[in-house]
This record gives sequence, structure tokens and C-alpha cells, in this order.
Amino acid sequence: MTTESLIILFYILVLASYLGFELITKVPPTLHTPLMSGSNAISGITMVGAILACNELGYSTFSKWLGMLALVLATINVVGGYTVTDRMLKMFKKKK
Amino acid sequence: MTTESLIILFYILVLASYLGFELITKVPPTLHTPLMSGSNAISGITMVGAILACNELGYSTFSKWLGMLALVLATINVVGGYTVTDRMLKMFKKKK
Amino acid sequence: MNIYIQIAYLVASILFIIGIKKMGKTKEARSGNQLSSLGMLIAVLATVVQVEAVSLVEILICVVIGSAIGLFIAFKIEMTQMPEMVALFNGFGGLGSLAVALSYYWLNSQELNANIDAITGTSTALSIFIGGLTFTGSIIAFLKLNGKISGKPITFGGQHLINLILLLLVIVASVFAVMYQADSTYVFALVALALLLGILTVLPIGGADMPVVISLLNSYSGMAACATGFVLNNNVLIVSGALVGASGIILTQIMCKAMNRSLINVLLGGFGQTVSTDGGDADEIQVKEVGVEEAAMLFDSASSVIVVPGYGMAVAQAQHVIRELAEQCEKRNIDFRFAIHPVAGRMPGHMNVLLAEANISYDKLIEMDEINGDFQNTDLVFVVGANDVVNPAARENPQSPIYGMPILDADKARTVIVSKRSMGKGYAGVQNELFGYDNCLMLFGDAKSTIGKLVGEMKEM
Amino acid sequence: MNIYIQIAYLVASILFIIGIKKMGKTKEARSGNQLSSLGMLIAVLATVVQVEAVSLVEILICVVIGSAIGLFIAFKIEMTQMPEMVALFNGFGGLGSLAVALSYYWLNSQELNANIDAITGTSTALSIFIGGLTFTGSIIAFLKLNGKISGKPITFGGQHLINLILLLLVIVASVFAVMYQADSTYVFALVALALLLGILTVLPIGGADMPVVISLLNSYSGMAACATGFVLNNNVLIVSGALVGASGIILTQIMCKAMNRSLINVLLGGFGQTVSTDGGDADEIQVKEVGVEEAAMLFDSASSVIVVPGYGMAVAQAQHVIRELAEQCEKRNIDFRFAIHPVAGRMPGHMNVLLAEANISYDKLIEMDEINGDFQNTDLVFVVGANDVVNPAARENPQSPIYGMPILDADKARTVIVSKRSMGKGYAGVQNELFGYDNCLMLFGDAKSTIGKLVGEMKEM
Amino acid sequence: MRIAVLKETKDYENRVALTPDVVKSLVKKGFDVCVETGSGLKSSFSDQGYIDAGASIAKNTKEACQSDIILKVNSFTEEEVSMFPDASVCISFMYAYTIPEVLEVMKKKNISSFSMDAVPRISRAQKMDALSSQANLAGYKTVLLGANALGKIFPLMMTAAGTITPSKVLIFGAGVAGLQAIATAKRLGAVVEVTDVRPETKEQVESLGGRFLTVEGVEAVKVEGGYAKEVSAEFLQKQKELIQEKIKDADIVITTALVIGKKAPVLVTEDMVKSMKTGAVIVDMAVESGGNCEIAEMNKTVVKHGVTIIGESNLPSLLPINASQLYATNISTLLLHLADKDAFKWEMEEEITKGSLITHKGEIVHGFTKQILGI
Amino acid sequence: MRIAVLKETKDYENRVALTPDVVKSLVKKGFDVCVETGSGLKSSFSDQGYIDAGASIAKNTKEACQSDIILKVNSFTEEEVSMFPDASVCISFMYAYTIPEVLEVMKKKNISSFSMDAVPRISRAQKMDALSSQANLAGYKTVLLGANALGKIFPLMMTAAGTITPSKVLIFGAGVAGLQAIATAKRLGAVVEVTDVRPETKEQVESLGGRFLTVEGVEAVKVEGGYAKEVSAEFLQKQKELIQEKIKDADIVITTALVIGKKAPVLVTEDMVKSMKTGAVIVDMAVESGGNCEIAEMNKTVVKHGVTIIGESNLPSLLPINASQLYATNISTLLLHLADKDAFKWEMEEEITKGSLITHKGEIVHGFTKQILGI
Ligand SMILES: NC(=O)c1ccc[n+]([C@@H]2O[C@H](COP(=O)([O-])OP(=O)(O)OC[C@H]3O[C@@H](n4cnc5c(N)ncnc54)[C@H](OP(=O)(O)O)[C@@H]3O)[C@@H](O)[C@H]2O)c1
Ligand SMILES: NC(=O)c1ccc[n+]([C@@H]2O[C@H](COP(=O)([O-])OP(=O)(O)OC[C@H]3O[C@@H](n4cnc5c(N)ncnc54)[C@H](OP(=O)(O)O)[C@@H]3O)[C@@H](O)[C@H]2O)c1
Ligand SMILES: NC(=O)c1ccc[n+]([C@@H]2O[C@H](COP(=O)([O-])OP(=O)(O)OC[C@H]3O[C@@H](n4cnc5c(N)ncnc54)[C@H](O)[C@@H]3O)[C@@H](O)[C@H]2O)c1
Ligand SMILES: NC(=O)c1ccc[n+]([C@@H]2O[C@H](COP(=O)([O-])OP(=O)(O)OC[C@H]3O[C@@H](n4cnc5c(N)ncnc54)[C@H](O)[C@@H]3O)[C@@H](O)[C@H]2O)c1
Repeated sequence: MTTESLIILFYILVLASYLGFELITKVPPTLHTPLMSGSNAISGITMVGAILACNELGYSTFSKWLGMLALVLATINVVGGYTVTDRMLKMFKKKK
Repeated sequence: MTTESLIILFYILVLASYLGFELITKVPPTLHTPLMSGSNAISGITMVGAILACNELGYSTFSKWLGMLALVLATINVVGGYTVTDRMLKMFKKKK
Repeated sequence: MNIYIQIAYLVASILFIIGIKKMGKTKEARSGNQLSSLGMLIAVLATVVQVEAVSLVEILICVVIGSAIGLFIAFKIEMTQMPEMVALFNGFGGLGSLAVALSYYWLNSQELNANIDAITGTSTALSIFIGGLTFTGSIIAFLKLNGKISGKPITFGGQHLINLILLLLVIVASVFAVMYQADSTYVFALVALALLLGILTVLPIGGADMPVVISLLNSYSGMAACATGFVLNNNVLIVSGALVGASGIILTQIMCKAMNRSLINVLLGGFGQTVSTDGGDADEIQVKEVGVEEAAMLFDSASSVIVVPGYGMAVAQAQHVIRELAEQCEKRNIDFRFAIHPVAGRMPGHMNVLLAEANISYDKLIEMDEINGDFQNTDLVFVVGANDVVNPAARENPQSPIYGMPILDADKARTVIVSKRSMGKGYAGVQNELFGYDNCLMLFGDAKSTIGKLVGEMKEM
Repeated sequence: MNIYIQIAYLVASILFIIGIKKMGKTKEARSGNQLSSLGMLIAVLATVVQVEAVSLVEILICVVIGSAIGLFIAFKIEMTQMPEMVALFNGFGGLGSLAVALSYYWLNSQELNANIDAITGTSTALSIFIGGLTFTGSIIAFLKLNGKISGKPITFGGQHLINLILLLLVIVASVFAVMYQADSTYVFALVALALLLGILTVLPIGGADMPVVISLLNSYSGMAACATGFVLNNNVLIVSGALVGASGIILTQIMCKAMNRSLINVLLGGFGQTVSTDGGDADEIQVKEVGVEEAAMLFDSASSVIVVPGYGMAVAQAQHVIRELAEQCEKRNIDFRFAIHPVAGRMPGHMNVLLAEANISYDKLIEMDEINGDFQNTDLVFVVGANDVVNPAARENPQSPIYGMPILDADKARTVIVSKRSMGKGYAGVQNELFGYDNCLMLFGDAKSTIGKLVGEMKEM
Repeated sequence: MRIAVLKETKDYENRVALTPDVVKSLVKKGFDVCVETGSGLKSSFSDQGYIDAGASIAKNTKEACQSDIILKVNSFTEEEVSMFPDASVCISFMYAYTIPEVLEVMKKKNISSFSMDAVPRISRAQKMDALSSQANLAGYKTVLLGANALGKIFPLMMTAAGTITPSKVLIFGAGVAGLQAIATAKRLGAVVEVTDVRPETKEQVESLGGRFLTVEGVEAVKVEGGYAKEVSAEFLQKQKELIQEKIKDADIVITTALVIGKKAPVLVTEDMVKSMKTGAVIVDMAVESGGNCEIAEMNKTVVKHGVTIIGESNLPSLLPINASQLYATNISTLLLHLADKDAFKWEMEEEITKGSLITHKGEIVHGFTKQILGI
Repeated sequence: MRIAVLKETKDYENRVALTPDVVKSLVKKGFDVCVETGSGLKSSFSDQGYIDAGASIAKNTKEACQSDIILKVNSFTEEEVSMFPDASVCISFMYAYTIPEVLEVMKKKNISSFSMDAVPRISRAQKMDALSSQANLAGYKTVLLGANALGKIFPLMMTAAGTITPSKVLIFGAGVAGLQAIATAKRLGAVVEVTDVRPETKEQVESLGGRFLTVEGVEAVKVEGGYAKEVSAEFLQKQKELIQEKIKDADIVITTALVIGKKAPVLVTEDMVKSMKTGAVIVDMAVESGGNCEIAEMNKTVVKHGVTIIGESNLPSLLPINASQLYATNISTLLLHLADKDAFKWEMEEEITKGSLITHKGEIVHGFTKQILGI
């Protein structure tokens, strides 16, 4: 990777981080767990990386197997994470 | 410019814009004018562009003259803008 | 590009972000502005280093000239001229963007005969267009605020149609300028069109709306800088331009809300006139309104406050929220008292009954004779639903039916805020000139609900 | 890369941002989560399109397996097991990042024998390290919460020193792994070290601190994803990883504050035990505390509220803020009443006097006998400085000195919030078991000031 | 000039025209003040107090009357006026149209007289408005009298021995006295309902936490100069129906409805009294001008049909200390408006002078008085 | 069983032991209730009301007494007791140690008697606590009496005719009555200052907006079972000094300080009265047990040294409607605790029974009474 593109990625990193800070400045404690869980699901974005990683022909190589392992794990994280979060948040509906 | 790098610049654009939105969500009216003036000074960042633009040898070409004009104008914007803003903000100190 | 320069740009960008954030809070605004100017210094220095002194002398001369002009203007002007100055600077910034983009275009298309790719070309055109529009628009705004042009909206038939046509022409010119780079006609046409559109869109707007327009144009100048960033493939320009563009739009929206107009209304040629809302019963009195937030800031920065309650407080049953206000002020060590006029309300002791109900200590309630001398040393008087009892006509106008009635000299305070629902008259049915005084601000709305909001604001500060 | 795919990634990033923003607000949290999952779908689909079905079958199989496991776990678990599930998923995510990075490293260094440049290499090492740490740390946290490992902090001498040494070894291993890519020993050493560190750092932490740890590990897994993004030069990974990393850190900090611990304390090996603060006078009663914000949310989501005032309200002079609370609730159409116990306070009619002072209408005040049947259908009971008059011992414990005194059946409500300063006893000097009930939350602090803050929160919602 | 304060002679009168504090301020302004001995006793002001304030004490009325200006609370008697020096000036609550005989004597002696009850109710005269100041105190006192006579307490009280429901107070008329009565009854915790003929009083009543009983379906009542003018028969009929309904539940009824210069309207008939709860209380503030309650008796507290009816004619006098303080401020402010230490100004066209001057050098000059007396 | 309500015979007594409402609930529970004619008249309850509630009316005391349970507010007289059937049960405020003669008669007739004033003040007996319920009303009434006797108004009032400063009320004792007095005086707008020997009352006083006068530099007072025990001489001395200081400014002084079973402590001496403002008012609630004010006279309102001193011995009786309501709830709750419609339970070791039972089948069994009577 060139330093040029590294810097640009750095811009993105900094801006996104700052944005993350700004967005979560005052969350009520009731939302702590769902928020944690929801953002955890987002971190399952490695799934994208995993797909790229197992994009090789053949099952034979170590890296391919690793990629597939990664894909399974990341998928669990993504699917399980979003579903659990949704279940939690459903409870917050106003009881009438 | 390649679309590749365009997209990356776009990331930066989007993130920065969103951040701008987030930052200025609730400004008290008293700060409207100084805020306007201060961010106006920031937009004088074209000064950077202007410096790049007049980075040519010789005064003879049109583009060079334009670049120098731009530099003068942007400098006015930057220097005047920051100074005026500061003058305004000085008035906000608590009278005791 | 050198990595250190890139890092310098990144640092500058972060400083701009932090600066803007801080500028949204009264207490930190000044340091925010300083941080952002520091960021600018870093960016400029980095750029100068980057160009490696190829044409350092010219650059230096230009910067010195620009700085001198900027400082001169900045120090010469009166505080009251601030908004027009902002407009002027903003115009210069816009023209600067235009010049940079044009310079780039010219250099490549005419001088180097290189080809500008479509993306860069589009960015260039955008930069020229927005920059030009910002320039002339700002200048018109400047002239209007300055009084050089009439503040009245200057309108003519079919202006929306003309603007639309011009806009279409802009697009056409842009496309042609990118496609036929050898022919400089198109780009000059674009410049001309941009300048013209700036004039035409701002001219029809009334002087009262100018601050909104300036804020919008400010946002535009940010976008122009951003477009320049795309032209030069420069991140710091993009970040700061986007930042200014976005925060400018939000700011514009906030200002619109405060003026009770919709942004769409302003954005699309709506840009029209404000409907003059104060008519009729207010007779000739011209009042200044104040919003809840600003009122809260005034309380926050006062060191002594006197509340003048009247019949309207009783009607609104605002005594309890006023106690909260008192608590907020006491928390800030603001000297907070009540001036009780002997005939405030509709029965003797009306205010006493209500304030006692709200548990306000007796020793905060001061009689008229005792407190009248203190008004002139008071930062802020808050008149809540009182009218006749603070009407200076009782002192000054022998023709008035209330002439001779002793009143509370609320008008002598540094600032007066009056909370009432409208320009309605009091028991005696007479107009109150106090409301039009220079130091008087009207906080319209039912006393209980507005003061409730005021307290809410203060709690957050 | 195809521009459409890039745009899809951009859209996904934006959806993540909006999703996270919305998840900070109760009312919008669910739709926020849905938006973010939509973003994920877009990102994944775009990626699948990008890889152009080279190995579609395997990918499909993996995804199906992963989804099945994820869904199975997500639906099987009880609501009470949520935090440990989050930990488990988080661990999987971490391991996923590790695997991706390792795969990339292996592919290039071992299989393709290509050279990985320093920057990418560093990113890879970071990704492996953080991913591994996250994995084992999360698993330990999971086991602790699950009860499989004792929730007690497991400590041993010199653990900070050992951790420090391991960390140094991690750095060494990373450097070597990047420098000598042909030798895979280093990278595996790195993996082992990361896994070990994860175990060692979390093991000494008490079960009560686990939520903070999980939140922190969650933030780490975000960083791991971000590092993977640098490895693969993929923007969506960077944006979402950074987003999760930053918001996770902030969230951790907020949680620390709520638990009265400093983040530094947790971040650095401080990671220590919580000092058990509830001792002595609370005897055996274990109470659950609630913060002002959460209390505000509970009010917000209730449809019926009964306030039980007691002597503490009188002491705190909280009647006026309670009126504000009533106003806030009425604004939300919440059924809001007061249950007046005949001997609440210290004189007959004590509550009546104070509530009348605060201008609360007589028909909101309900006698004990009339309201006692309603508690069980009430969402929320707010006990303000009352103690004996809601003590279930009077009903249930013939040994209690207050046995036989009729009480308000506050405990029958769905949720009870009790505002008092401490675990102090009431007039009768007896312990109140209600405070330890499952449906009871304690809002400690002077009633006037806490309710004041509560109202402030509600106003903002 | 010398000012005299006469001792009140009327029954049930405890007030005094000037208090030591006010005397002191008048003395400071250069007046001589002479107070008849024992004038302030009933309102807790001793002769010594007046002496300390700079007044002299007159042994009897005659001695006191040797002054330029003579002050009193109640109207002067023939006997008193006959003791006045020729061409002297006197001020008091005269209700001049009720005392033609006294006016006769004044004519003989060229007396100029101002009446406190005739001071116009304009903004700038508020400080001299003794009607208001006294009505205000009366409004407070009337509630206390009623509360004291009632066998119940006012506030809602939830106690171990059961809940005591709040008392219901029904108030007729939301003038100065009525409003203060509302405020006082509310303070004590009662539920207060109010009726008045002037529609603008609704807002005022509500501003004090009272509930206004609106007489539905009748046009508004004309108001002139702040006073209610005679109202239509239809209105009164509808009002009566409303009252009949409400009065059954009332624990205390307070009537303050006056129409100036006329007999007070009858608002509570004997039948209504019969329909009331045993143990209820009526306080009739208008008893002096005929009473709003048909069967109220002046200066008596009677129990009829199980209802206690209080007919105090002089309520402010039951708060003599405050009542005298306020009256003294009112009368001295008027005096200082009319005169300085050397002489009266006699600005006959000035509004306050014109409004309050009853006789000038013996001649009746006051329009309203003339009109009623038919001169 | 048949319950009788006797008519009160004591002077200044307007209450009645049962109200129609309570009678109705007892009848529902299966009791027969018989009310002596005219019992409820003074508290606005007619015979007809009782009949409607299901009671029978007895023509005279004798007829009424032919019952199993006899209820009254005040203690029974020898004459009444001699009319009781043998072995019947009676309940009232007996203050048994003050009536040894009556106890003699009870012994002869094997009467069992419970005394309302002896009901222990434990949480579960709060509903039977007539001392509290009556003291509470007394606290309200005492302020009204004081306010009514004062020549001033309570609240601060800023009017066109000048500012009326708020009245100062000084209250001794913050027991049940004292606290209610504080609340009532505050409501009316007075400035309230309070002194008590029990330090924990400070917080209670402040919770009602009163200002607590702390006697500095003396150790705390012992409290037993909620009642103040005799306090040290040093404390009383310091308290006296404080009071001497404060009483000069007071407009109203209310004393509620009782020490059970003893003569009330003297808190306001004659010298202090002399130092007070003319026109001030003292209400002595302890006048029946000797008075907190040295020169108060029982059941009289006297003016001494310019100060009005009110010595009502029976304040609750001045609010007969509410007082009877609450008392009826208290006494019927006690009765229902002790008996059902068929018989008494006679759980002699149960705390409430034990505390309130004075004589059992003629024998005096009440410890405190025995102790005082020296048996
Ligand atoms: N105290 C007495 O004994 C007595 C007796 C009779 C007459 N008066 C007369 O009453 C007057 C008293 O003067 P004042 O200054 O107290 O009152 P005022 O002059 O009558 O003015 C009251 C003001 O309150 C405003 N208001 C009404 N409702 C409101 C609400 N809900 N929220 C906010 N503002 C509200 C009204 O303006 P908007 O409609 O614009 O809101 C009005 O201008 C004097 O003229 C006095 O002579 C007094
Ligand atoms: N009403 C009467 O006539 C009467 C007369 C005498 C006795 N009593 C007795 O008094 C009791 C009344 O019961 P209750 O439930 O009203 O009161 P309580 O049982 O005495 O409890 C009052 C509670 O308020 C809390 N508190 C005190 N100050 C506070 C503040 N500033 N902010 C928040 N909380 C505060 C205290 O807890 P913390 O210290 O932890 O804050 C205390 O536990 C009964 O036992 C009754 O029998 C009543
Ligand atoms: N401008 C001033 O400064 C000033 C000063 C004092 C009073 N005022 C005004 O003067 C007015 C009269 O005050 P007042 O206390 O002397 O009034 P009042 O004694 O003349 O009458 C008392 C009230 O009784 C009402 N009333 C009359 N007939 C009635 C009926 N049939 N049923 C029910 N109510 C009836 C009247 O409307 C009035 O409100 C008030 O509006 C008061 O605010 C003005
Ligand atoms: N547990 C219950 O349910 C219950 C019920 C009713 C009353 N009580 C308590 O019983 C206590 C007594 O109440 P009470 O009204 O019968 O009291 P009380 O009539 O016996 O005495 C009145 C007050 O006078 C005070 N006093 C005594 N000597 C004094 C002196 N020299 N100077 C100043 N003050 C002096 C006492 O401390 C007391 O506060 C109170 O604490 C009350 O709260 C408890």
C-alpha cells in the first residue's frame, strides 16, 4: 500500500471515529446492552473481508479454509447479533 | 482522476458533511452570526488551492495571474474572517 | 505529495472539526475559532512547504496584501456592521474559489494544452459556478445591508423563469466547457452566467432575510472550496469545504426556524419577501423579539435580575415556573429579586398570594419604593405579564390616563425582557412604549410555557 | 473494483452511521438496528457480486451454516442471557477478523510467496492481535456470565507484569512476522500470544464488571475489523470498524461512569475488582439502583403512574418538582395519580398540605382504600420519600412492629421506583423489604434534586 | 395647618383615621397634628404613641375640633360639625347622600368636606382609594369569620381516622373584597366557586385558583367605570337558578355583591337558606346596604334553618390595626394631594378634587350627591 | 350486642361519639345501635339522621344505658355509670386517673371500661388514635381562633395603600397539634417560628415551612414512646431566654406543650406577656392541664397587659362535625378490634386491649392508672 492511499484511509478512519464519538454522546443506560449488541453486529462487517478471503479456487489451501472459517464466524456474529438486538429492542415498545 | 480515487474522496465528503450536520444541531441564536463568520473563514481554505495555483514560474500567464488574484482574495477571507469572528466572540465574555 | 504535508493537512482538518464543534457553545466559541485559525495556519504553511518556493516571492506578496486588506477591514468596521462584513468576506472567498478553478482550467486547457478528465472538469465547472454565484450574491447582500441598495425586495415579473433558464444555460455551458476545452468561450460564459445568477437570486430578497441568505451563501462557498478540492484532489479542501457546507446548511435551517420560515421556501426561488407580521394593534411601536434560547443566554450572562410580575403571571399561573427560574439563577449566583408593584394584578396583594403559593421567600419580594433606585444598576429586568405597572407613560406623558401613577422603573435597566402573549394592552387599556425601547426585548407566548422552555434551556447550559 | 460496488459500500457505510445514531434513542433504536442490518446486507451482496461467483458454493455454504447457528442461538436464548450472548457473538467476530487477516497473510506469504508491504503487514498483525484478544477475552467473559467460570475475580501475583511482558512479545512477534514472512512461526506465535493475553486480561475481572469489559471488547472487535479494512484496502470495513470502535469506547466510558469507575482504571490493568459499596446498614437486602435517565425512560414508556409521597418528600420539599413531573406525564397522556396514605408524613394531612401548596388538584389525590386495588394494574409506582407506608412487612410479617398497619400495596405494581437518599429507615425504624424486590429500583439522592433531574431528562425526550 | 383626628363614635368601629407612623410623616411635612385622646386605643395605638410621633393630644372632641382640617373614618355627626371652626375642611367616609342633615350644618358653618368614598377610581388615585383598601381587608376577614363559625375544617385531609373532604366556599361577587376572599379561602384549602355579573372577572377568579360559575346564555353585563350597573332581569333569573343548584352543597357562602348607591341585590333567598346543609355558614358582606341574603341581620350572627348567618356591617374594623394603617395612608395621601402645610390648593377642575369634594365652603358641589338628594 | 351513644353533658362539648355514617356501618356489621335523643344536635347530626342510619333513638340517658356497650366522648359521670347494666362495657376519653370516684362506681357494677386516651400509639393502632385525630383538628382551630382575634392579617400584602408586613406566629411544641398549627398558619401566609424540646421535630417543622428555634448548647432531650419526658432545668432555662427574645416580636403565640400525666410546663410567664406587643394574641392549648401561659384562664378569652389570651379547653369541640366524624371512626375501630357483634374477645395480652383497658369486670387493671392513683 502506498503512503498516499494510507493517508486517505486515515482520513476516513479519523472522520468515522469522530462521528462515532459524536453520535454516542448521551445514551440512556437502558440502551447500553442493545447498543452494544447492535454495534457488535456491525463489527461483523469482517464478513466482507471473509468473503474476499475465501474467494480462491479449491478447498485445499490453508488460507481458503481460514477464509471459510472466518466467513462462518462472521456470519454468526452478523446474523445472531442483529437478531438478538432486535429481540431486545422489541421489548422497548410502549406498553399500552 | 480515477473513479477509484473519486469514490474515496466521496467517502471523505460524506463523512465530513455528516459530521458537520451532527456538530451544528443546536446552536443558540446569539452564536448564529459568529458561527457563520467563523465557518466562512474556514471556507477560505481555498487559499491552499490558490497557493498551488500560482505555483508557476513567471507572471506572464493568465492562470498565474488568476492564481495570484485568488490568493489575495482567499487571504482576505481568511485573515479578515478570523479576526472579525474573534472580535465578535470577545463580546460574549461574562460581564461581572 | 510528501507524507508530512499530508499529515499536516489531516491535523488541520481535525482542528477545523474541533473548532466548528466548539463554536456551537458560547463558552468555548472563542477558543474554537482560535483552533480553527491554527488549523488554517498549519494548512497554509504545509502548502507553502509543498510548493517548495517555486514562486515564493509572489505568494508572499499576495498573502501580505490580502492580510493587510483583511486586517484593515476587520479592525476598521463597527460592531454593527458585522453581518455585512461577513457577506463581503464570503464573497471574496467565493471569487477566490472561482479564480483557483479557472486558473487550473486555463493552465491545463489553454496553456499546457493538456486534457482535463471528465470528473475533474465537472468539479472545475461546479467550483466556478458556485464560486461566482457566491461572489455576486454576497456582494449584493453586502450592498443591501449596507444601505447602498434598497433593503426592499426588488422584484420583477417572471424572475423565477429567468433564473431557471439561466440555470439550464449554466449546465449547458459547463458541459461544453468540459467537452470543448480548447474553446475558452464556454468557460467565460459559465463565469458570466454564475455572476449573473448570483445577482438575480439575491436581489429580490428583502433586507430582513439577508442573514439567512448570507448563511446560505456561506454554505455555498464551503461547497465551492470542496469542489476545488475535487479539482486539485486535495483532502483538506474537501474536508473543510464539506464541513462548512454542511454546517452552513444546518445553520441556515436553524436561522430559518428562528424566523419562522421554511428552508425550502428560501432555497427555491421562494427566497421571497417576509410577510410583515406585526401590523394593526401594535400601532407604531416597533418591537424586537427574542427567542427562548437567546433569553436564556441573557439570563446566563447577567449578574443581577429583577422580575416584575403582573396580572399576566396570575392568568398564566406562571408562579411555579418562575420559582424554577429563580432556582436556576441562584445556582449561578445571580442576584435575583422580585419587584412588587402595589397594584400589580387585580386585587391588592395579588402577586403576594401567588408568589407565596410558589414558596418564594418573603425577603425576595421588594416593594416598589425600595427597589426603584436599583433598576439602573440591574443587568436584566424580566417583566412577566405586567404592563401598566411598568408603563413609562405614567411618568412622562401627562395625557395618559395612567399619568401620575407611580411605576416600576424597569426601563432603566440595561436590558428588559417582557414575557406576554401579544401586544395586548393592560387593564388601563393604554399602549406601552417601553416595549419599543432599545433595551427592551419581547418574549412572546403564554408566560408559563415560555418561561418553562426558558428554564429548560438554562438547565442545559 | 467496480464503481457500483464502491457506491454500495458507501451506502452501507452511511446506513451504519444512521443506524448507530438512531440506536442511541429509545424510540428509534429498533429502526436503527434494522437500517444497520440493511447496510450489512447491501455490503455483503456487493461483495458477493464483486467476487463474481468464483467460489460461490463454498461461500453460500458457509453463510448458510453461519446464519443457522446465529439464528439458532439468537432465538433459543432467554432474555436474561442477553449480555453473555453478546459476548459470545463478539468473540466470534474477533476470531473472524483474526482468520481473515491470517488467511490473507498465509495466502501471500506462504501460498503465493508474494511480499506483503510494511503497512499492510502491520495492519495484518494488528488485526490478528486484536481479533485474537477479543476472541478469548469474550469467551472468558461469556463463561463468567454464564456461571461456567466463577464470577469472582481470579487474581494472582504479578499479573500486570506478565501481561506487560506478553504485550512486548506481541510487538516482537509482529515485527518478526512482517519482516520474515517466509517463516510462519512468528505469525502463529502472534496468534497464540493474542489468545493468551485475552484470557489473562479478562480472567481477573469480577463478574459485575463484565458488561464494561464486553463493551470494551466490542470496541476492540470494531478496531480489528478496521485493521482488516486496512489490510484489504476496503473502505466499508474501515468506516464501520472505526464507527464501532469509537462508539464502543464512548459507550464503555458512559457505562463506567454509571458504575462510578474510571475508564482508565478499566483500560489499564486496573481492570481490577469493584469495591463492594453496599455494606453495613442495608443488612441483607440487595437492591437494584436506577439512574435518572433510565428512570425517565421508564416514565416515558409507562401508561399509568401512581406516586406515593411520604415524609421524605416533605423533608426534601419536593412537592413542586413533583408537580412538574406530573405535568410531564400528563403531556404524554400518562394516567398520573397520587396515593395518599393516611399516616404518610408526620402529621395528619401532611401530604395534603404540601401537595395543595404545589397546586395539585384535589382529584388527583386518592385515598388508600380506593387506590389499593389499582396498583396491580399500574405500570409504574413512584415512591417519593415514603418508607413505612409501603412496607410489605406490615401485611406479611407478624413480628414486625408495624404489622397490622394498613399499607399501600405499591409492591404489586409492575415496576416500583423509590426515591430516597440512602437505605435509611423510616419513622418506625424497620427495614423495608420492598426495596429488595425484583420489580423495585432505587433512585438514590435527595428527592428534590433527583426528581428535578428526572424531569429535565423527560423534557429532553 | 392643624390637623385633628377625632375619636370614632360609631358602634362596632375600632379604626382610627391616622396612625402614629402617618402622623410622624405629616409632622415632618410641617403640619400640626392633634389627636383626640383614646382615638387609637381600639386599634392598639396608644396616646403615648401619637405623642412620640409628634402629635398633641386633645382632651375631648371639642378641643380637637379647633383645627383647620378634621379627619375621621366614619362620617361626622351634626354635633361634631357644629363644633368645627368656620370654613374648616373635613375628610372622612361620608356617604354624603345618606346624611343630608349633616350637610345642612356644614352649609351653615361654611365647611368644605371631602369624602373618601367619592375619590374617583382612577389609576393615579389608587393610593387614596380607601374603598379598595378596606374592602380588601374585609375580604380576608370574611373568610376567617366564616371558617371560624363552621364546624368543619377547610382543607382536604387524609388521616388515619378517615378523610375529611374539603369545604366548599361559594362566593358572590369578585370585586376587591370577593377576590381577596377567594385567595384566602383557597389558601386555607377550600374549594372555591364564584359567581359575578361581570364576565371579565372569570379570568381574575381563575388566576386565583377559584372556579367561576358562568351564567350561560345571557348577554354580558354592562360595566361602567369599573362598577357593575344594574343587570337584566333575565340574567338575575338564570343566576338564581344556578345558585339554587350550587348552594345546596356549599359549606360557606360569602356575598359581596354591591351596586353602588342602590340597595344590594338579593342573591340568597330564605328558601335557598332552607335548602342548605345544616351547619353551613353565610357571611353577608352587603348587610349594611340591605344584605345579599334576605334574612341576614345587621351586626348579628343568627342561626336560621340550621344555617349560621353572619351579618357584620363593619368587617375592616375587625382588623383595626391594618385597616387603620391603610386608611391613614389613603387619607393622608389625599390630603397631601389637596393641600400643603400652608393651604389647600382648591384646583376645582382637577379630577380627584372634583370627584371627592362634597361641600365647598358650605355649598354642596358634588354631582352624584346632588343627584341622589335631588338638588 | 347493643351499643349506646350517650349525649355529652360536659360544658363546651359539641361532639358526639358516633356519627350516622359510622352507625350505619356498625348496624351493617350486626350491632344494634341506640342513640340518646339530641346527641348529635350540636354537631349538626339530627336524630332523623341516626334513624335513617338504622339506629333507634332513646328518649333519655336511662333508656339509652340499657345496652351492652356504652360510648361517649368525655368520661362518664358517676350518675351515668350507675345507670349502666351490670357487667356492661363502656368506652370514652376517660383520663381515668382523674376520676377515682367514677372508677369506684364501676367496680361496684362490674363495669369493664376502655379509655380512648390510653390506646397505645403504635403503628397498627393509628386508626384508633383519637388523641391524634382531635389534636390535629385542635391545631387547625387554634390558628383560626388566633387569627380571628388578631387586629391584623396574616400574609404579607403589598398594596397601593402601603405594605402590610406578615404576622409572626410563635408556636411552642411541634406535636400533632403543633404541626397542624404550623401548616395552617403558613398557609394563611404568616411567618412561623417553632420551638420544641425534641430535636427531631426540627426536620418536621422545616418540612412544613416553619423556622425552628434551636435551643443551643444543651444536650438533646430524651424521648420515650413518642412523648417528651421531663426535660433538664438547664434546657428550660436556655429555652426561656430564647423565648423572651422572640416573643417580643410575635403577633400570635400558640402553646401546645403537654407532658402527659403532669401539669403542663409554664412557657410564657406574665413578664413575657408584658413584653409583648399591644394587640398580640396568645392561644394556650394546654390550658386544661394548667396552661403553658401563666395567666391564661380556662374557657375564657381575656385581655391582659394589652394581649388577648385565649384559653379554650376544648378546641376540637369547636369543629364538632369533623371532630365527631374522626372520633366516631376511632372509637368504632377500637370497638371492632375488641369485639364482634356477639361478644368481646378479651385478649388480655394483646397490646391494644392491654393498653386501653382500664377496668375489667370492675377491677382496675391499667398499670399507668394504678400507678398514678397509687394502687
Ligand atoms: N391590584 C389591584 O388592586 C388592582 C385592582 C384593579 C385594577 N388594577 C389595575 O390592574 C393593572 C395591573 O397592572 P399589571 O401590569 O399587573 O397588569 P396589566 O397592565 O393588566 O397587564 C397584564 C398583561 O399581562 C399579559 N398577559 C395576560 N395573560 C398572559 C399570559 N397567559 N401570559 C403572559 N402574559 C399575559 C397581557 O398582555 P397580552 O394580552 O399581550 O398577553 C397584559 O398586557 C393596573 O392598571 C392597575 O391599576 C389593579
Ligand atoms: N402522619 C402522621 O400523623 C404520623 C404521625 C407520627 C408518626 N407517623 C409515622 O410516620 C411514618 C410515615 O411514613 P412515611 O412512609 O411517610 O415516612 P417514613 O417511613 O418516615 O420514611 C421517610 C423516608 O423518607 C426518606 N427521606 C428523608 N429525607 C429525604 C429526602 N430529602 N429525599 C428523599 N428521601 C428522603 C428517608 O429515607 P432516607 O433517609 O434513606 O432518605 C425515609 O426512609 C409512619 O410510620 C407513621 O406511622 C405518622
Ligand atoms: N382602577 C382601579 O384602580 C380600581 C381600584 C379598585 C377597584 N377597581 C375595580 O372596581 C370594581 C369594583 O370593585 P369593588 O370591590 O368595589 O366592587 P363592589 O363592591 O362594587 O361589587 C362587588 C362585586 O359584586 C359584583 N356583583 C354585583 N351584582 C352582582 C350580582 N347580582 N351577582 C353577582 N355579583 C354581583 C360586582 O360585579 C363586583 O364584582 C372592580 O372591577 C375592581 O377591580 C378598580
Ligand atoms: N406512632 C404514631 O402513630 C403516633 C401517633 C400520634 C402521635 N405520635 C407522636 O407522638 C408525639 C407526641 O405528639 P402529641 O401531639 O401528642 O404531643 P403532646 O401533646 O404530648 O406534646 C406536644 C409537643 O410539645 C412538646 N413539648 C413538651 N414540652 C415542651 C417544652 N418545654 N417546650 C417546647 N415544647 C415542648 C413536645 O415535645 C411535643 O412535641 C409526636 O412525636 C407524634 O409524632 C405518634
